[in-house]
Amino acid sequence: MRKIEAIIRPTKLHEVIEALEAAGCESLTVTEVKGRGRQKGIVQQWRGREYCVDLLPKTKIEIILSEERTEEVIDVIVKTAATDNIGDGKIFVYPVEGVVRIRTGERDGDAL
Amino acid sequence: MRKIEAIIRPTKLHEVIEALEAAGCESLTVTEVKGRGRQKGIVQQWRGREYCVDLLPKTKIEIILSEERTEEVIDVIVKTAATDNIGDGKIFVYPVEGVVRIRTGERDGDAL
Amino acid sequence: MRKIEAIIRPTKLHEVIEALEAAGCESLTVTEVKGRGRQKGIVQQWRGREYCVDLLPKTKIEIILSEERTEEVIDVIVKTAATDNIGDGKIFVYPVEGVVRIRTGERDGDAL
Amino acid sequence: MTNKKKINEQIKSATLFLLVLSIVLMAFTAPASATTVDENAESIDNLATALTYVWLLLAGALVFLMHAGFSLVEIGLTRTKNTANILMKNFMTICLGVLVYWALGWGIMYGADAAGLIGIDQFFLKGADNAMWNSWFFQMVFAATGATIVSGAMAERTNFKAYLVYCAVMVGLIYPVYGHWVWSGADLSLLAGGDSFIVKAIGQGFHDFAGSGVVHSIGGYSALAGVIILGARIGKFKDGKPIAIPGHNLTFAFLGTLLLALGWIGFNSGSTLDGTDPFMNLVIVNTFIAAAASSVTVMLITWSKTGKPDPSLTANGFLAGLVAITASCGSVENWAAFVIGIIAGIVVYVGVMFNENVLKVDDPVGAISVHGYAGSWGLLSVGVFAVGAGNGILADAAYTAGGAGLIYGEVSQFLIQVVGMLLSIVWAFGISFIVFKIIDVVIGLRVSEEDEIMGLDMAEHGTRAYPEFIINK
Amino acid sequence: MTNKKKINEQIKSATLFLLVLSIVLMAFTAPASATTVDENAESIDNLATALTYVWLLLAGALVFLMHAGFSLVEIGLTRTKNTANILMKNFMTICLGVLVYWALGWGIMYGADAAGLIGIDQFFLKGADNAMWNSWFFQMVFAATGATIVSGAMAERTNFKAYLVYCAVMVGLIYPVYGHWVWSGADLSLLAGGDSFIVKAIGQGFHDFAGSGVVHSIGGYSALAGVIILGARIGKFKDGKPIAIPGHNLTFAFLGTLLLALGWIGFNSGSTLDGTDPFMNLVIVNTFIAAAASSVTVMLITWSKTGKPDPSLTANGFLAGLVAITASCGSVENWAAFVIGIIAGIVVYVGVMFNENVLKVDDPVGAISVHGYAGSWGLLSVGVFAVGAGNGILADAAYTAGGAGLIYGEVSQFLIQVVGMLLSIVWAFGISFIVFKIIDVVIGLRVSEEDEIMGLDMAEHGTRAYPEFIINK
Amino acid sequence: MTNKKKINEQIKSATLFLLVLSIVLMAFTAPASATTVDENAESIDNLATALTYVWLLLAGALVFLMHAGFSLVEIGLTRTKNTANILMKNFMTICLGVLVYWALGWGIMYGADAAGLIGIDQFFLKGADNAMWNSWFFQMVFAATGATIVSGAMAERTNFKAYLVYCAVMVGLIYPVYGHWVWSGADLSLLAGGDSFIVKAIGQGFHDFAGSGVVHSIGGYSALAGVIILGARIGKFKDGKPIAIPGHNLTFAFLGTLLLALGWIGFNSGSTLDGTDPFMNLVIVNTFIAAAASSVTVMLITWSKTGKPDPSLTANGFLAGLVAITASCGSVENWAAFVIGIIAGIVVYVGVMFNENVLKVDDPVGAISVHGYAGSWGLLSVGVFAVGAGNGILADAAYTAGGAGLIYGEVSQFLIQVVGMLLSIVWAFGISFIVFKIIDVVIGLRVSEEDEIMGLDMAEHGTRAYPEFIINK
Ligand SMILES: Nc1ncnc2c1ncn2[C@@H]1O[C@H](COP(=O)(O)OP(=O)(O)O)[C@@H](O)[C@H]1O
Ligand SMILES: Nc1ncnc2c1ncn2[C@@H]1O[C@H](COP(=O)(O)OP(=O)(O)O)[C@@H](O)[C@H]1O
Ligand SMILES: Nc1ncnc2c1ncn2[C@@H]1O[C@H](COP(=O)(O)OP(=O)(O)O)[C@@H](O)[C@H]1O
Repeated sequence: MRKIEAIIRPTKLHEVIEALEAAGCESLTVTEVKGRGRQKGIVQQWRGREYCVDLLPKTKIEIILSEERTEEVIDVIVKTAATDNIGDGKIFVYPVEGVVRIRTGERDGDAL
Repeated sequence: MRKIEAIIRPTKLHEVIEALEAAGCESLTVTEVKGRGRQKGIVQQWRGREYCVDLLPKTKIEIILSEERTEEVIDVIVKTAATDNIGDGKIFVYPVEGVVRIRTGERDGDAL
Repeated sequence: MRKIEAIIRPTKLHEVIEALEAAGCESLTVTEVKGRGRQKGIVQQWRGREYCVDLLPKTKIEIILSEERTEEVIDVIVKTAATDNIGDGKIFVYPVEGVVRIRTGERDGDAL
Repeated sequence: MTNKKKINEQIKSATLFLLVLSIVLMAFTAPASATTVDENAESIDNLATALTYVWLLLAGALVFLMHAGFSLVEIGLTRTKNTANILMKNFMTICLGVLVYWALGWGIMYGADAAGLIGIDQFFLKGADNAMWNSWFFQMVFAATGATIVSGAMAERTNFKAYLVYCAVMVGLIYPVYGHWVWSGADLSLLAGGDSFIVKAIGQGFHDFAGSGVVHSIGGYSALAGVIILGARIGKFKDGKPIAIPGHNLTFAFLGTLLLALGWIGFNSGSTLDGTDPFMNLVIVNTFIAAAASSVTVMLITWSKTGKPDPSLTANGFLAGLVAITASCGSVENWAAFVIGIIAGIVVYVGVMFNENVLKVDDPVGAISVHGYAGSWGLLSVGVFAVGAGNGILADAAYTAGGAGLIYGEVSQFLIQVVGMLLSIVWAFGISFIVFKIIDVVIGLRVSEEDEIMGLDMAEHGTRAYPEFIINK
Repeated sequence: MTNKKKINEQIKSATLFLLVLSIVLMAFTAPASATTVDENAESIDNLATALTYVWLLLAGALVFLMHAGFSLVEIGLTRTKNTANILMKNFMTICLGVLVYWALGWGIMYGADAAGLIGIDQFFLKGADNAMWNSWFFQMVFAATGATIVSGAMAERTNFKAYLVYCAVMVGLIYPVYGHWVWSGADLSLLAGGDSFIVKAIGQGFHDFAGSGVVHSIGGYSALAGVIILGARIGKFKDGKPIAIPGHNLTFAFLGTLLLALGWIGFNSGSTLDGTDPFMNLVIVNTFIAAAASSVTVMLITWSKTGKPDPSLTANGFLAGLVAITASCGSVENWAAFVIGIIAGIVVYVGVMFNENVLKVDDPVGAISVHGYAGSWGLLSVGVFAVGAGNGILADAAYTAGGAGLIYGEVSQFLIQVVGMLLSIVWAFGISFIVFKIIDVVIGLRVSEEDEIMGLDMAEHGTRAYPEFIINK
Repeated sequence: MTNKKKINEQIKSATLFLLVLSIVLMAFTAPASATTVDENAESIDNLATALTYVWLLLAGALVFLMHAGFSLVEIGLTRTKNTANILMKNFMTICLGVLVYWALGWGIMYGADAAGLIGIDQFFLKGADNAMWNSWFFQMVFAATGATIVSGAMAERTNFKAYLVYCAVMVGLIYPVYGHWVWSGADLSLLAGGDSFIVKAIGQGFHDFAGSGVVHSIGGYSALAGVIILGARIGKFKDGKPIAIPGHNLTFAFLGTLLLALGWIGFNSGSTLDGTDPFMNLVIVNTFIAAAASSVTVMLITWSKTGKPDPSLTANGFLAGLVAITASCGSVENWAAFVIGIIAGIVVYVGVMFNENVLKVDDPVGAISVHGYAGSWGLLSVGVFAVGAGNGILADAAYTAGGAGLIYGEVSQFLIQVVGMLLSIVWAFGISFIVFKIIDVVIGLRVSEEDEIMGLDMAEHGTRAYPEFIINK
């Protein structure tokens, strides 16, 4: 099993979720995060004084899925989340050693 | 070392924490997340119009612990977090390569 | 590739980010979390009655980086985030299997 | 004709001429001015009436704003998941307050008296004139207050429909009946009428200037009945020990308290019911001295108990001072207001702790203590500190407690205050207990455990108050 | 000298002495009192004027607070990312309102009449005296309201600069022109002047007591023009179906509604424009009965439609009741206010659904429905329920609808109300459509898609309203 | 008896009869009406007094609400972690304000004069009558304002206990002493009394209508002393360069500003201290014109400087306009108010930048600039633009600046304004500097670094203002 962790633009969240749903990938977890990468911070102002917020709001989507489906899902995310502008985000893939469904106690494959 | 990541109902958080404490597992990190799995979204209304919020609030608990303790802790969580209703959540297990205690710089086993 | 996950004091965030930047490590993701470890909860009061909040606010920094840079970055974090008091936090290291840059679809090394 | 006669004639005619002239001159000046003087007097009367109209409308406007104050205090001291529900409850309290007090409540409170117990006409403001509309508005904004107090104590677990029904009963019956006993002005009215057997027996009428009893005690002890039947919120007591359940927004709680304090200016000084009554000034000075003293007292108590001054209880302290002085503000000297305030602060703190530790009832906003216990103290305080009609600074006052208080060596005012206070408890607690029991059986007073955990906003209204903010449950 | 002569002299001198004495005495008493009587009469007049000054200043103060109410309602029903922008828009509405109504608006509304269409002097309050300053303040706080209504409907996507320009045009021209037709008091004034051809033709003057038309319809239909040109917010319609975009803070929405209700006390009862007019009391009673009835009606409708009573629409319902009764509150009986309120509740609910489902316009706060549709109903309600000048409870009223309503069998008042209502729609919608079009071409009415998604706070002001809170987009 | 004698007798008796009759008739008409006329005159006087009572109570109510406004502005412009502490500070400012101004402040300000410097009786309102209670309430709500201003500037780092002590000194001593010099009405009172050596020397009394100096300058320059001793918040300056520390809630900041503006209606027009003074209308018109002009000015400045109109500074601009016109609102023409407002806007913007860039002092809410600098400008503005007593639009005014301003070619009023302004700075800054130093030594003015980073809510009150919201530190 793998965990796909995609850091995307908050405004893209619903589009990505819909695309994932269409691709049969319904289960996921979403977290509001802030981040920085290539994208420079945004200049804000407060009482006439400018300051730079260098952590931009981003949204993290986590999906645990079987190895086989990994590439397909990555493609879906890349396609829907990209705007071709700096700040589109990244996808990270991690190994997962096990899954348990809390309700039933089922393990691994069955639990996904 | 392993990382246990449990996505549970927010209302179960305190029960789970207490049970973990009783089981000698005091250290953990908690994040508010939203997610969807088997559980359908909830219908809300706004100005007389219904709409479906398909991401439900969930709570993520992360525990880094030694391999041996993993099963025991999973059991504790499954037992206290289950309500037998859809939406109880899942537990994921990941490999961990190292730990450092920031205060002291201690590593791995000592740092846990 | 590795993922460094540092749980630090919220008040140390900006110092750590600056130090990381100085060390050439610009990309990262930040999440507000709550946690407990060695540090006891803080006593609060409400309407003249004391109660203990045992989850303290912490900040999680996630950095995905190449294996070689891992140690160096851990050192930077340990140095800037430590106050020598209980509650300074921990750093966890995880294996990463792949990275994709959403904007371009680039993979792995190129994507970092 | 003799010379003498002629001269006599001349004298007579001269006299007559002068007489007529005199009268004509009089008619030209005095009677003309007499008319104008009367017209002026009438204009002055009209103007005095107009001033009272303006005064009561504006005082009523301030009291109206208290509903915003109650909402904010209640919201501030409870959790986000019940916010929309609390807003709706308090908002509907106003709406039902207007309609029910129009249809029923006013008539029961101020309609023609029946046996000193209840009013029986003027429903739907039948036969109203300008003066009655004026009074109605001011009384109406008071009336809904009682229900709002109850709403606060029962927050976070009460069924919305059940509350609406109770609210209508409160405004239409519970509040106006006791109000009739005290404020109707009927000769027989149970607690204050000159022909009431109680008043005759004790020899002094009950004095509750702006409603420590009529409004606050009634609300507070009704709330007590409610929370007893309702039970505590899930998680409030653990092994019998009270657990803190922090509210979600202290800014709202304090803003609400300040709006309530503002409203109290209308509440107390407006209760002179007369724009030309100069004693509204004493009333207001006493009001603020008591409130400030009470608030500082609570702050010092919490500071000494936990080492840190507690914000929400300190705010409650201000309100308790206001509630207590509400009965006595037109009857006591400034220093007495100060003492009344200090005692109110002690009462509210001890009351909150007593409710949680001893009675084990769960009142998230402290309403029972602030309105019930401090209200009772307010009623008694008249019997202790009143200067007495016609005495000292109140020599010219049109309306004040008739008898002097205990500290001046008189007892009868104190006695009637005790009776009135006990009656407010018995009536409010008793009738509300019955009404809540009936509602519980017919509708169900409490939401399901599931709904309570989910929060009433989602359960009752399918919505959330702050949908974009990430809430930490 | 003969005896007779001497006696005659004596009689004459005695008579003269008495005459003089009489007059002197008169002079000493009556004339003295005559002066004082006149002085008293003058003092009474001055005092009545002073009461009106105090009344209108305080009523104006309450109306001023409505701007806080509008801001909070608008903020509460929209998203966090546009909050600072909405605050700035509403705040600048006040600032521009003051300055533009001083420089231009007042003169156009109340300056010397030209052809019944427009006022043409008193710009910059030239030649003002105490009475005019008094009126100006009260009228000024009204004037800015129209623009605020438009601001609400166009929230979350309008260019800030474009809005400022529109706001100035609204306060300086659109509002005062229609206001001149109705409230200027000029003989020729289009809708209410005795010499206006319309009034002559129908035989009755248009009655809009406190501005269901002048303030609310004008605002509402201008808003309609605005949102049509502007288009819906991104994401509001999906495949032509309206999507819910929840607002971010129901507490603010309700607090705002309560502040608006408070302001309405000044708005409606202050519109007697006379501190000694006793009918301000009837006005206020009607105001609250209608509002409460409307709010309960909307709550029941939403409850029956979705199974759950909807908070924000219920709050809208209260406002719709207030808007509707604004025209008729000084002309109808209490029961009629109740009926007017119920219908207002239906109107606002149907209006909101109609706008979204049929017209497909996007009005985040329901301003078009609350102020436009309910305002139109308010104007008509005068023609339906008015008691008529000199009748029944309004026998002594100084200012009320001249003719009786349809239910009393009279038609002319209804006819002129229809005309006035239609004119308010035609004028407001028409002129605003043109103005918005021009602004759109010159400045650009809508922000870029990118800015809209980012939120106007960052795009227009480089700031966020709640920078420390984690927002869930 | 001769015939002649008899006739003489007859004439005499007829004359006597007529004389008596005359007098009796007089007594029956004129004297009767004379009594009533006098009674009427007395009733009119009483009514005028009653109107003043009502007016000052309601104006005082509006001013009271300013405390909510101050709290909200201060909270809105600071961080969540200090919110409960700010709420408590401002709330205690009211409570201590009431008690200390009752015990001490009023006596020092309005008690019998000693050497023009200080009042020395009427402590605890000894000997108060209705008029004095009325005045006390209105003055009391003003008094606590000064301390609140200081609280704002010193937010987020001041020890709670130290603030309470300072607050008591402010209300009991610092404010009333300067107030005595200006408003006590004593012949010798330093800045305004006819027998004061300063006034005699310059030939004109100092005019500060509603307190640009007495309230705002005193607060502002005391705040300056405070922040200098206290130092900047951790993180405010980095290498000497000011860093933005955004506040947490712009909605609260704007709501607070609107509540302050509302309160100013009571503040300025109530300062006529007479419900029958028709010039309260001019006062209010000037007040709003200046505020609007100032706000628009600041918006345009920030717009041109950073390309984006800044919300919180624009709100500050409105307040600066209000502060500046507070001294001159009863002395100038409308156009002058407009100019005064524009200059106030420039003053407050430059002041904020000057404080941060040059003085390097940290004033999170801009209090020093808004109340101190704009207050000084307000005092001077009287000397520049005053029409002068008895001139033009102010011909009949009972109370206005005695001399005309510089633009009318007179100098003496300007001179005394300069003196009064300088004295307000010297007194407020000097005495507060000393008091803060003493407090710093005895109690410690600033919290520990650790507590400041943790936030004063946890450190001082063991609580958080928004415990359920996830905060992004
Ligand atoms: N190496 C990394 N480690 C952790 N988070 C990262 C890393 N690189 C990018 N991110 C996250 O992804 C977000 C988008 O990255 P960015 O570099 O701005 O996108 P892009 O590469 O498309 O320009 C960042 O805000 C950050 O949250
Ligand atoms: N495959 C997955 N990847 C990521 N998160 C998941 C996955 N499956 C479940 N979750 C998380 O767990 C939560 C509960 O899952 P759900 O399927 O509703 O529980 P259950 O399986 O007990 O019915 C979801 O809301 C989501 O946050
Ligand atoms: N084993 C663990 N698993 C998950 N999170 C942990 C673990 N240990 C520590 N943490 C996180 O690190 C934070 C700081 O840990 P703590 O033990 O208080 O620091 P220290 O070891 O420096 O005293 C905790 O609040 C928690 O969020």
